[in-house]
Amino acid sequence: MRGILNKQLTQRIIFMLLAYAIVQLLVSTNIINAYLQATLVTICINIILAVSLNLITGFTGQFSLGHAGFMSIGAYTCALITMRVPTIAGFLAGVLMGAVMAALVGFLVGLPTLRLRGDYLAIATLGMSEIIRIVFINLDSITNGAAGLNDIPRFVNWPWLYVFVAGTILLIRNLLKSSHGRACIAIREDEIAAEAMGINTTKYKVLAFIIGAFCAGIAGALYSSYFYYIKPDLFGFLKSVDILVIVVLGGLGSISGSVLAAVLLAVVSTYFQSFPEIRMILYALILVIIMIFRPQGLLGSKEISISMFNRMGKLFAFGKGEK
Amino acid sequence: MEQLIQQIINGISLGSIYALIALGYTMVYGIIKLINFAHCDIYMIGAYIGYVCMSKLGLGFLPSLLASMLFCTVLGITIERIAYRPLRNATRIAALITAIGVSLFLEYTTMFFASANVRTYPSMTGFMAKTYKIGDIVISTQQILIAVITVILMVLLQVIVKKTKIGKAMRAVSMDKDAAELMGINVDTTISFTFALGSALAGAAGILVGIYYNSINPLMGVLPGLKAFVAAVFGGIGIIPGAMLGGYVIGIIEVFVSGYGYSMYRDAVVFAILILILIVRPAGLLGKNTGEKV
Amino acid sequence: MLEINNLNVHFGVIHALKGISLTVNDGEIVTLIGANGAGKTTTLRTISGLKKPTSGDIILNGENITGMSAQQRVNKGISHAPEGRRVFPAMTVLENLEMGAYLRKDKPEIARDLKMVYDLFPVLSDRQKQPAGTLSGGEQQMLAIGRALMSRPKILLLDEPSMGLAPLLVQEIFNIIRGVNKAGTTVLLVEQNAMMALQIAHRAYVMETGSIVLHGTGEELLQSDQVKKAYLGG
Amino acid sequence: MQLLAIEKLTKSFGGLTAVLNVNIELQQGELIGLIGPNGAGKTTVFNLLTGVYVPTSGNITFCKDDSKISLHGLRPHKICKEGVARTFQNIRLFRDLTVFDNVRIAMHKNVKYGLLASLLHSPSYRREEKTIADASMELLKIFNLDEKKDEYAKNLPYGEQRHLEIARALATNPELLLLDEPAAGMNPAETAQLTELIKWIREKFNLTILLIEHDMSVVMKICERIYVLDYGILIAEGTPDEIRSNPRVIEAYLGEDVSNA
Repeated sequence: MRGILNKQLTQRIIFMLLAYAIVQLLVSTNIINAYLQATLVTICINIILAVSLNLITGFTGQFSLGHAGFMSIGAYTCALITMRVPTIAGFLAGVLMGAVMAALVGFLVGLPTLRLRGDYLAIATLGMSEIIRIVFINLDSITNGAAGLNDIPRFVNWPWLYVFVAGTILLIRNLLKSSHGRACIAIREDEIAAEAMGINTTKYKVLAFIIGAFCAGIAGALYSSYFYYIKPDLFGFLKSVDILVIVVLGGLGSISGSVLAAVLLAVVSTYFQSFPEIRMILYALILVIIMIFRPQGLLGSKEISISMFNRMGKLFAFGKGEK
Repeated sequence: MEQLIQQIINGISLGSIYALIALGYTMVYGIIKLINFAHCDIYMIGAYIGYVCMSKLGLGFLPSLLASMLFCTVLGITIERIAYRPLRNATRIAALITAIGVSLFLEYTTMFFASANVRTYPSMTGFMAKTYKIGDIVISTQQILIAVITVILMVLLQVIVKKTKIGKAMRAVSMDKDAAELMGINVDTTISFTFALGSALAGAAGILVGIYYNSINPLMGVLPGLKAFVAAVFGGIGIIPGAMLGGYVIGIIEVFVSGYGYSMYRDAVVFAILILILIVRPAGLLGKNTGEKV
Repeated sequence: MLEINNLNVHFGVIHALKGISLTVNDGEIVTLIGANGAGKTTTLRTISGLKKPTSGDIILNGENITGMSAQQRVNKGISHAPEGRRVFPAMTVLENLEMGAYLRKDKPEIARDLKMVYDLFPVLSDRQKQPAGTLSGGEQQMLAIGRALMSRPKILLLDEPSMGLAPLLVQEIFNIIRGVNKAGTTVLLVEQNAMMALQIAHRAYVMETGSIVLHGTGEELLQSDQVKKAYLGG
Repeated sequence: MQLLAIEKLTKSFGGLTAVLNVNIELQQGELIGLIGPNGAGKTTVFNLLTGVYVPTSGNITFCKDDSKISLHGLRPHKICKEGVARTFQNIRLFRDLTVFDNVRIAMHKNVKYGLLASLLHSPSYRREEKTIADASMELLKIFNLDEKKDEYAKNLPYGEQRHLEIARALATNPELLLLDEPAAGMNPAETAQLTELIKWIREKFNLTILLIEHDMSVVMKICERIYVLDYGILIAEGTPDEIRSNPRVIEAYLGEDVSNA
C-alpha cells in the first residue's frame, strides 16, 4: 500500500514538473510568442477562477453569479499596492493582500447564503458584485472611476503563474479529499441530512465562499499585474458568467473538468478573434448547443487522474486480456 | 411637496415599465422555475420593432404597439420551444446558462444587424407630445399613456390568469407538472402560453420605453432586466400582483435616489434593497415562506 | 377493457419493464403487487402516458392507445391517482376537484359528479374552500381519488393509496375503493399492502424486477406459499 | 437511568398547533415506540428533538455523563454532536455519493484534524483518514453493505437504502437513535428482518431507540413502551398490550381489526 502511494506521488510530481518545463521551454524558444502568452495567462487565470468557483458552486452547491466581484477586489488591491511599491516584494504583498481582501468580502457575501438557496442566492451574489463594481466606479479618488487604473507594473511571468495555478489546484483538491471537503459535498447533496449528521452547514458554506473568494482575489491580482490596465467594467456580470460557463462546461464538481474547459474555451475564443463581428453570436450559440446536448458538462462530476493514464498505459503495454 | 409629487409621477412611469417586464419574469419563474435572462432582450427587441414600425413603416403608435407585442409573443414561444424545452429535466444551472446564452445571442445578433449605435425614436407630435402643468408639476401625455396602458394590460392579465381555463392550467402546471398532465392538461401548450403572455408584455414595455426615453440600443435591456427581476423578487416571485407592486416600488425608489443627487449610486441602491429583502423576507413582500418539508 | 402486450420501458440504460403483459376486464379490481423497484409505478405511468414505452402495445377497449398523449388518454377514460397523492397544494379542495374535470364541458354532469364525490367523501365537502396542502395525509388521498373520479373514468389507476396512512385509514381507503368499483369503475391498483390488496382484488399480478412472475385470482395468491413468504410475512 | 426527558413540548406553526404539551421520558437502553394517525405530530416531535424546528415552548433535556443538557434551541449539528442521531421518513441519503462516503461523512463530527492539515495532507490527516475508513468499513460489514461500498447510494435497492440510512446514523456514534418509519415501503419479509436488526443493533451499540412506525407488527413486537399521539396530543402511553386494548387508541388509530390481530 505504501509503495503504491509513493509511486503515485512520484508520478504526480513528475507530471507537474513536466508540465512546467514544457511550457517554460516553449516560452523561452518563443514558440509561445507574446500574443500566445496572453492566451496562456488568460488560461491560467481562468483556471484559478473556475476551480475556485467550482468549490463554491460545484462542490458545496452554493449557486454564485458574483465571482468577478471577488476578482475585481484582488485586482484593484494588488494594482494599488504595486503602483506604490513597484518591486517583487510589493507584487507578492499585493497578491496576498488582494486575496485577503477578497476573502474578507467573500465572508460578507457568504453570510446571506445562510438564509438563501439556489436561484435566490445567485441573484443576491450578482447584486453584491454589481454593488462592488458601482463602488469602484464611484471611488474616483482611489480607483480613477470608470476610466480605470493604467500602467500597473508587470511582475507576472510563467514561473509565478505556475506556482499560483498549481498551488490553487493542489490545495483545493486536498481540501476536497478531506473530511472538511466531504462536509462541503454533503451540503450540496442534502443540506438537512448533512446538518443532522453533525455538519455545521453554516460554517462550511461560509468557508467555501472565503476560500473561493481568496483564490479569485489571487486571480484578479495576477490579471492586473499582467495586463497592466484594469477598469470596473471588466469585472461585470458578463465576467461572472464567463467563469460560471467554464465551470458548468467542464462539469460541476470536477476540477480537471474546469481545467480542461478553461483551456478549451481560451483556444476557441482566440480562434474567434479573427471574426470580431460574429464572435459573441457564435459564443452564445455554442453555449446553448452544449447545454442542450450535454447539460452535465464535459466530464460530469468525474475527474481525469494519473491513475487513469496508468490503466490506459497498462492496457497498451499488456495488450489484450489484462484485467 | 411639489417636487415630491413630481418624483412620484416620474417614478410611476418608470415603475410601470419595470412592472411590465417583471410580470414576464415572475410568470416564467412560477411555471418552470427558470430565471429567463433572455426576457430583458425580448423587451429590447420589442423596442426595436416599435422603432421599425414607427420610423421606417410610418405606422401610428397603437398599431406599432400591437405589432411589437405580436412579434415578441412569437419570439418568446420560439425561444422556449428551441432552447428551453429540451432542458426541462436538466439541472437548474444548465437551464440558467442556456438562458444567458439566448440572451447574449439576441443582444449580439441585434448588434450585428442594427449596429451597436444608439437609435433615436421618432419624436412625438401633436397630442402625443403634449405636457400638462399643474403648478410646478409637469405630466406628459406619454407618462399618462404608459400608466394607462400598463394598468389595462395588467387587468387583462389578471382576468386571463384568474378566470380562464388556461389560467387555471397555468397554476396547476406551476404546482405539479405530472399531476397536471394527468388531469388532461397539455403541459407544453401551457408553458408556451405563459411565455407568450410574458413576452407580449415585454414587447409593450419596449415600445413604451422607446417613446419615453427616445433612444434605444442593443444592450438597453440588461440593466432594466435585472431591476425588473429585482422587482419580481421584491414582490415575491411567482406572484403576479407582487411583480406589479415590486415594479412600482423599485421605480419610485430609483427616481428618488436620483432626485436627491445620488444618481451614480441608484443601481447600487436597487441591488442593496434586493439583498436586504432576500435576507429579511426571502419569499418577497407578498410571498409566503414555505420551508422545506422534512 | 385494458390490455397490455409485451411492454418494454427503459430509463436510460436501465431496463425497467421487461416485456410485461396483463389484462384488466370490465368491472374488475386488478391489483399489482411486488417489492419496491419492481416496476409497478412505472407500469401505471406508462399506461397513463407519463412515460413512453420503448416497445409494446397498450390497448383500451380494442383501441391501440400506445402513441397517444396523456390528455388523449384522459379523454379515452383513463384516470390515474399517482403515488404520493400529488394534489395541487395551493388550490382549494373544490378547485382541485374542478381540475379533475378539466377536459369536460358538460357543466350539469360535472356538478352531479362533484356531488357524488362529496357524498363519497363527506370530509372533502366540509373543506371545500380549504387549500389542499393543509389537509391531512388521509384527506389528501381521498382528494386524489376524488379528483381522479372527476374525469368520469372507465378505468381508475391507483398507485399506493394506503402509503403512509394509519391502519384505521387504510381500512377506510380500501372500503372506498371497493365502493367505487361497485359503482361501476374498473380499478387497477398498485399496492405495497399486499394483504389488503389481495383481499379486495378479483385478480392479481405479482411483479419482480420488471417482470410479471405470477398471476391468479386474489384468493389463489393469498394462499400461494411463494406470495405468503415474500409479501405477506407468513 | 434517565436519558431523555421531554416536558410540555409545544410547537405551533402560525395558528396551527402541531404538538401540544407532550411529555415523553426515555430511560437508558429502552426501545420505545411513537405511533399515531397521519398528521398527529410524530415527525414534528422528531424534528423538534433534532433541532430542525425550535419548540414554541417546553423543555427537552438530554442526560449525558451525569450532566443534563437542554437541547432546546440548539442547531441540528450541535444536537447530533451531543449524541442524538436520526433517520428520515422519506430516505435522505446523499444519493449521488458512494455508500462508503455516506458513512464517512457522518463521522465528520469526530474528526480532529484542522483545515490546514487537510489542505496540506499532513501526517495527522493521514492517520485519522485511515481510522475513519476502517471504522466505516466495519459498520458497512454489519449491514452487509461492505461489498457495495463503491456503489452510488441511489443505485441500492430500497431496502438497502433504509439500512444504509441506519448505518449512517450509527456512524455519528449516537446514544439515542430516532428511527422515522424504517419499515415504510418494505414488504412483510423485509420488515421482519428489519425488526430483528433493530433489536440487534440496540444491544450491539448500547443504544436507546425511539421509533415511529405504522407497521404494528414491528412496534408491538419490539417496543417496551409505546406513546400514542393524536392531533398533537398524547392520548395514551403503556406497554404494547395496554395500547392494543386501549379504547381511545383503537378509536383514533388502530381500528378493530388490528387490535384483534
